[in-house]
Amino acid sequence: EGETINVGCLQDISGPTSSLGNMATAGVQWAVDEINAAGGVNGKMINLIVYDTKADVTEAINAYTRAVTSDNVSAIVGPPIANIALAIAPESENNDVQILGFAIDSKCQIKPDGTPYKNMFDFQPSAAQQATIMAKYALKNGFSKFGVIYNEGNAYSVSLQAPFIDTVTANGGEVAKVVTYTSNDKDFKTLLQPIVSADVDAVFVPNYTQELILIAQQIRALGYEGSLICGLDACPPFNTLFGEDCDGIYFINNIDGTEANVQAMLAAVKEKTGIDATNKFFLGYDVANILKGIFETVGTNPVGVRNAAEQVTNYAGLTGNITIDPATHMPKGLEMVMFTYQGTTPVMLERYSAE
Amino acid sequence: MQILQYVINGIALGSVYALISTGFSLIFNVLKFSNFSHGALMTFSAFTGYFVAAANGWGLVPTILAAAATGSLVALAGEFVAFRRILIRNTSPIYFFVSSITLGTLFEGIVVLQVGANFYNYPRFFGKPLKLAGLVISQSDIIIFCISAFVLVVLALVIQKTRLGRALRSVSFDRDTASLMGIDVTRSIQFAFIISGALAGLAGVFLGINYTLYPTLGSLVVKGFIASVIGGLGSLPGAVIGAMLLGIVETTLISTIGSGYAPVFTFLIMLVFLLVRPRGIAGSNIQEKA
Amino acid sequence: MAMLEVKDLCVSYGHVVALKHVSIEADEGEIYSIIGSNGAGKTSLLRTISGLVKADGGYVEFMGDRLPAKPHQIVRKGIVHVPEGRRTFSGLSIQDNLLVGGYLYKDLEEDLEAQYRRFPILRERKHQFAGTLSGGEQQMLAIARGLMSRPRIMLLDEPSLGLAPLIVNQIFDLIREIRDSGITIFLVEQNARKALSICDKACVLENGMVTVCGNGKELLCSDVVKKAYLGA
Amino acid sequence: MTLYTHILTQILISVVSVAGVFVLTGMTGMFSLGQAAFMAIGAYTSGILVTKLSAPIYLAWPAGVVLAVAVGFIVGLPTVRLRRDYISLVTLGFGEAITALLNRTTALTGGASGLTGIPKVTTLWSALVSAVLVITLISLFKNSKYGRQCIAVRSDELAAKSMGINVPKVKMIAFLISVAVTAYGGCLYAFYTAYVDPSLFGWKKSAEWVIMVFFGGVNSLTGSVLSTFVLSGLPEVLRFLQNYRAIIYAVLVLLIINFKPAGLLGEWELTPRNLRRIIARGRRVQQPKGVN
Amino acid sequence: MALLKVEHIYKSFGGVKAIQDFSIEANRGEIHGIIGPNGAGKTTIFNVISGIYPADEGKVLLDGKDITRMEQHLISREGMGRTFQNIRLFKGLSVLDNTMCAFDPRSRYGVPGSLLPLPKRYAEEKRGREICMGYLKMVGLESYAQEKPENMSYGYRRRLEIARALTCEPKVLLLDEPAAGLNPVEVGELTELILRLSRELGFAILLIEHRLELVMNISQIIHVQNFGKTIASGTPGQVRSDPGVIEAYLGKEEC
Ligand SMILES: Nc1ncnc2c1ncn2[C@@H]1O[C@H](COP(=O)(O)OP(=O)(O)OP(=O)(O)O)[C@@H](O)[C@H]1O
Ligand SMILES: Nc1ncnc2c1ncn2[C@@H]1O[C@H](COP(=O)(O)OP(=O)(O)OP(=O)(O)O)[C@@H](O)[C@H]1O
Ligand SMILES: [Mg+2]
Ligand SMILES: [Mg+2]
Repeated sequence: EGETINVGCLQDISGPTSSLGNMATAGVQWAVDEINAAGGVNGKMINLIVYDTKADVTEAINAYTRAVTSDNVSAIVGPPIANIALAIAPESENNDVQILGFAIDSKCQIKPDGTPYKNMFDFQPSAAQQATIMAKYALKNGFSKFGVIYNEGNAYSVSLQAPFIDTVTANGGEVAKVVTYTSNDKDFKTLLQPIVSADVDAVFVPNYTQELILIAQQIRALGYEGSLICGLDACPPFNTLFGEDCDGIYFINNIDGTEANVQAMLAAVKEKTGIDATNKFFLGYDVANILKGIFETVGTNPVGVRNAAEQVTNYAGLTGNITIDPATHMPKGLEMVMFTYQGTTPVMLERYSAE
Repeated sequence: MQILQYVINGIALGSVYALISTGFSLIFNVLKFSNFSHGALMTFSAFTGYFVAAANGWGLVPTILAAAATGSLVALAGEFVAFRRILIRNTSPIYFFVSSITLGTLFEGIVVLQVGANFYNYPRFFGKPLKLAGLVISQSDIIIFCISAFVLVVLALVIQKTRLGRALRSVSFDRDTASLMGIDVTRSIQFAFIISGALAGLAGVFLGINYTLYPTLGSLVVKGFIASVIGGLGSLPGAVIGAMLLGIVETTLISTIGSGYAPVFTFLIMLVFLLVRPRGIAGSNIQEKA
Repeated sequence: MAMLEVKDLCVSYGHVVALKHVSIEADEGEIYSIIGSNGAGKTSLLRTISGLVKADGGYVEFMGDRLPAKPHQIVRKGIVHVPEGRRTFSGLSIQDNLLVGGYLYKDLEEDLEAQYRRFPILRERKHQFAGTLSGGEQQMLAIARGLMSRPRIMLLDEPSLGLAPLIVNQIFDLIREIRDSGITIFLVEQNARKALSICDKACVLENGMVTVCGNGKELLCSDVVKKAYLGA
Repeated sequence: MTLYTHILTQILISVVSVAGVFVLTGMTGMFSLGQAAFMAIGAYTSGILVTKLSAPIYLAWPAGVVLAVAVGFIVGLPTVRLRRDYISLVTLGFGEAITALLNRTTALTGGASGLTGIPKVTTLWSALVSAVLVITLISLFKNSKYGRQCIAVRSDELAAKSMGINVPKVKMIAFLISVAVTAYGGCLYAFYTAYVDPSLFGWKKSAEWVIMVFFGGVNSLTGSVLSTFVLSGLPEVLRFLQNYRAIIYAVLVLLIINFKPAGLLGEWELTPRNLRRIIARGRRVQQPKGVN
Repeated sequence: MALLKVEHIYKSFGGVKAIQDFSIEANRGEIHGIIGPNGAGKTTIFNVISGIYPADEGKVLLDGKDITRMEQHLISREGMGRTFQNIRLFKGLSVLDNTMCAFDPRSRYGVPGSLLPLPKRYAEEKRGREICMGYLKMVGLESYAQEKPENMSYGYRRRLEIARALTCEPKVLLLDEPAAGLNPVEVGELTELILRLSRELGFAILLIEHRLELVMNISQIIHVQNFGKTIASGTPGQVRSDPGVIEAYLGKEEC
């Protein structure tokens, strides 16, 4: 009834994963500013309310409850972190407010019984898809013997390793050594030693940036000269943080920095805010714009929003062509971009889809 | 060879733990409480070292000096806001527990406020690791080992042999009576905090070099706690021995059963240890006299 | 002018009043004895002089000057307090206890030697932790530790507490000896007869107030004192 | 459900756990940094029994509590015989170990992704009833002979032994009661949020509870309850302050330590009788001022 | 059968031989004094008897039962009460609760009773309070029942220690320098008190004391310790005139 539409943005603004959350929030904000500047959604302005989950499950549930019960948001642009999404998922069953996020662990969207949580959506390729992309790419490019090191205390890391290993073994590759660590570990040398000794072609490292840096540094210190295959977390600014040449490090990204409209956006953001936008920015931007489209067609009725979200097809976003699968609430066949580094400069290799 | 490498890794890890646990033990020794703000203090000073020196392209030594100086100053300030009045009042240990944890939260909060939750990476201070007969030893590990050995020896000498050290020890038993001996109790305690703060700064920088800098870096202090339990609470040599032992045990566990169960086994070892030798390795056991 | 002058001192702990307008003065080189029953405030008086307790009112003057506030500053003036109940540093060796006693000075060889001569048992045990000494040994250590800081005034709170009769006699001899070496002594003692017989001046503290004052011999003969404190 | 019932329910669940910590820290003077790990045992055991084995709740919850107590007994065995400082460090190691175990046993616990699919059973009312019940039990305990013995042990173990007090037993009883209560809090929690993951139960959480106990007054159960309300509610009230929240919280606690050292209520209990006394006298009961 | 029978106990700490071959037999209603120079090992005897230290050798029998290797709290429950030379009261508990603590091990309700409002528990608490008030009255502290011991003066704290030891309902009471810090008048009162206790409660008392006016007046037998060894034992009169005792302990001067 009001003049504005409340939209929640539930992100880790503080806490260890805040760089992701802040970047996503900046993207959403950018989109909302654009939308409002262009006259809003059917004349109504979007009022973005940012909630800090502090990377803490309890905080997240509190923030979520506040958003849906007291601030009456029409939809939430959701958390980028699997654990947070997992915590909110059961809670979200009690109402109809949609959570449009980018948690790639399929458990965030799909209940143990195989049906989707009615309000949980993911707008980037699932963990299985991403892992498959990386595995297939690696195999195609001549790697055959792999080591894997992942953080068993981190849902994101865990969700990527299994599909990677499955894909590799199913397609004739060999996983010579798998080691796990916990979030408390900081010294990986002892863990990495067996991988280095196993003389692998490449090591799969599906970890957060900070751990990635430590692992990369320490594995190099141990004399390993092969490749590292990383997920989204080796995207820039990894190269600037790493402090050394990043040759031999492969990663995937949602965006392709060589594309014209992506470049234009990067430049505009840099000019206006001084931020070097990363993939999370673009994810946030795309989701906010998808939401705008939904509001424009079905209004803010939550059930309508859900149905419309399930129907998103071929939305041409900066992160690719998004088509949501109503059975999983995750995108179908979304492409990702494979990268590597030369020195510290990212080099795009090719676009790639899991199918 | 492999085993030797693990021992080397263990000692390297142990040296870092030793730097943490000596600073922690010093305060425990003097004031008989576990200073849970020690970790956050490490973070705070490591970040200051980073921004004051390292980020300006200055080398290792200025970074360490900046961090140690910050550590001392902040520890001093912490003593004033969190511990001074409790010490004067001579109250129960719970106050120290609460005070120190809260102080830690405060330090961490300030760090987050200033730098956000991002992590930072010190510039490379050291060259490539040394390779010796198939063994790999990183230069930072060697330096850390030397520094913690040096610090311990100096500290032990000061505490055991000097007038100041004796004053500190007497303060640790009975502050009122120590003041009746002409000892400025507040000064002595400040001195302990200054030293412990400097150690925190030093540990912080080396942790940062090894493990990157981030606001919760200080939670590694837990390892220091465990080390000092193994070594004997409050005993400085014990803190170092315990740290080395913990380092070696951890690397051994990691290389045999993997990292996942390592904390479980570390805990079990600690438990057994306490059953068999409750006072720790170097802890003295004065039988209480009625 | 009196060496130490306590003027109108009032002390309380929360709602417990320990001293009410206490005034006494002692001259250089004399033994000033304070007697009184349990809870009279004797310890509180000494603790106030040495700065461990803050007075609510009144003040203490030493050689005409107000005393500083903190105990460690007061010690520097030459006032040392041997506290009730020994309070030795239990985890320090005897030697370290003595050295801490002489914290203000650098050159302690001679002082140490003097104390060891006075209490040979301490020399025998010099590396033993003070906490494991017997009660009496600890008492000797406490007195010796007090002497290490080369005092001009000594506040002794029940120095004979828990000492064997033979040693008690020695302690009183020692107190006299210390006095003869020019040190002023404030002596709180339950052994009132002994205390009064060696002191120059004395007062009786009752419920935080000074009731009787005089020289030792007078008090020893006073009927009131006899009845209440000497058990005659 | 409104925001307020949500927050209130959460606070009441915290009250249960803090009441458990009160027995240990407030009365016996031991700090456990692994208390949250016992909460985890309660939460996970009951959660797994219900989700994986479809056990009824009236069996699953007691099972969670019993298992926590059994584990507590093993942890307590060496610690109750040691100096008090050790318990905080031992339980700290224990907490780490539990977190590691939960992460490791993915098949059972869901590992890092947490345990999902727990039915949402706890309501405001069941939380309220639980809190009241637990507080009643503990205040009875506090005023019983064990309550006294706990304080005696806190003050002087050797003298306590010489008076016939079985010191390790008293410590163990206090420890196990606190473990049981906290584990029960864990059941309430798991069946309220319907999701638990290992990161929820770190030592910071245990430390927070100790702070709450202190904040209310070391020896005051009602004080602990009161401060749980204040300190759990505070972050919500201060939500608009974003990053300053942690700092304000810390400063507040430090102020209390410095200027109201006995905590909110000190040793005073907020009982009807005491309240009536105040009203009758028309003034606050005075705390004796701290000495020297 | 003697109530307390200590047979040839030995105890040393490193090189310090604190007790060498100490034996004693004490019967109901008897008061035994133990005197000796400082560091002679008197307190150590108490510590061994009450189980704080294990004896190196020898045996302690209480009412015919061997308690040598028993745990401290069990020894206390067997009927051994003691006070401490350096007062050790429970901070944080009122005077009454201090004594209640000594009653608690005998109070007949358990963990369920302490968690639930059972009538048994209230009856027991009431019984305990009455018993404790009785003992407090005996030492003259009944009006201080709600005080905090840390706010009391030295002498009162000593009395409270005695009351607390009495609450253990001991068969044998060990008093370690109860008169330290009392003035002569108060020592007189204490003398009365101990005699009365011994008469009314009929336990055996072992008394360490340096205040001869107390120990000489009330002990039937006095044991003199020196360097861990018993150098004399007998009636006060005998001990007093023993040249060895005079040399080692009493000194020439009369007290
Ligand atoms: N720390 C304290 N807190 C509260 N009250 C105290 C404190 N110390 C002493 N008091 C009270 O102050 C009064 C005087 O005590 P003080 O110790 O000075 O007596 P005293 O004369 O030394 O007695 P005693 O001969 O028994 O040692 C007593 O009523 C005592 O209860
Ligand atoms: N735990 C211990 N460790 C080492 N030595 C000890 C210990 N306990 C007692 N001693 C030594 O044993 C000797 C006897 O001590 P004890 O306390 O029994 O003496 P005491 O006869 O009670 O003397 P006092 O009359 O002075 O109290 C002392 O020399 C003391 O130093
Ligand atoms: Mg006194
Ligand atoms: Mg003795």
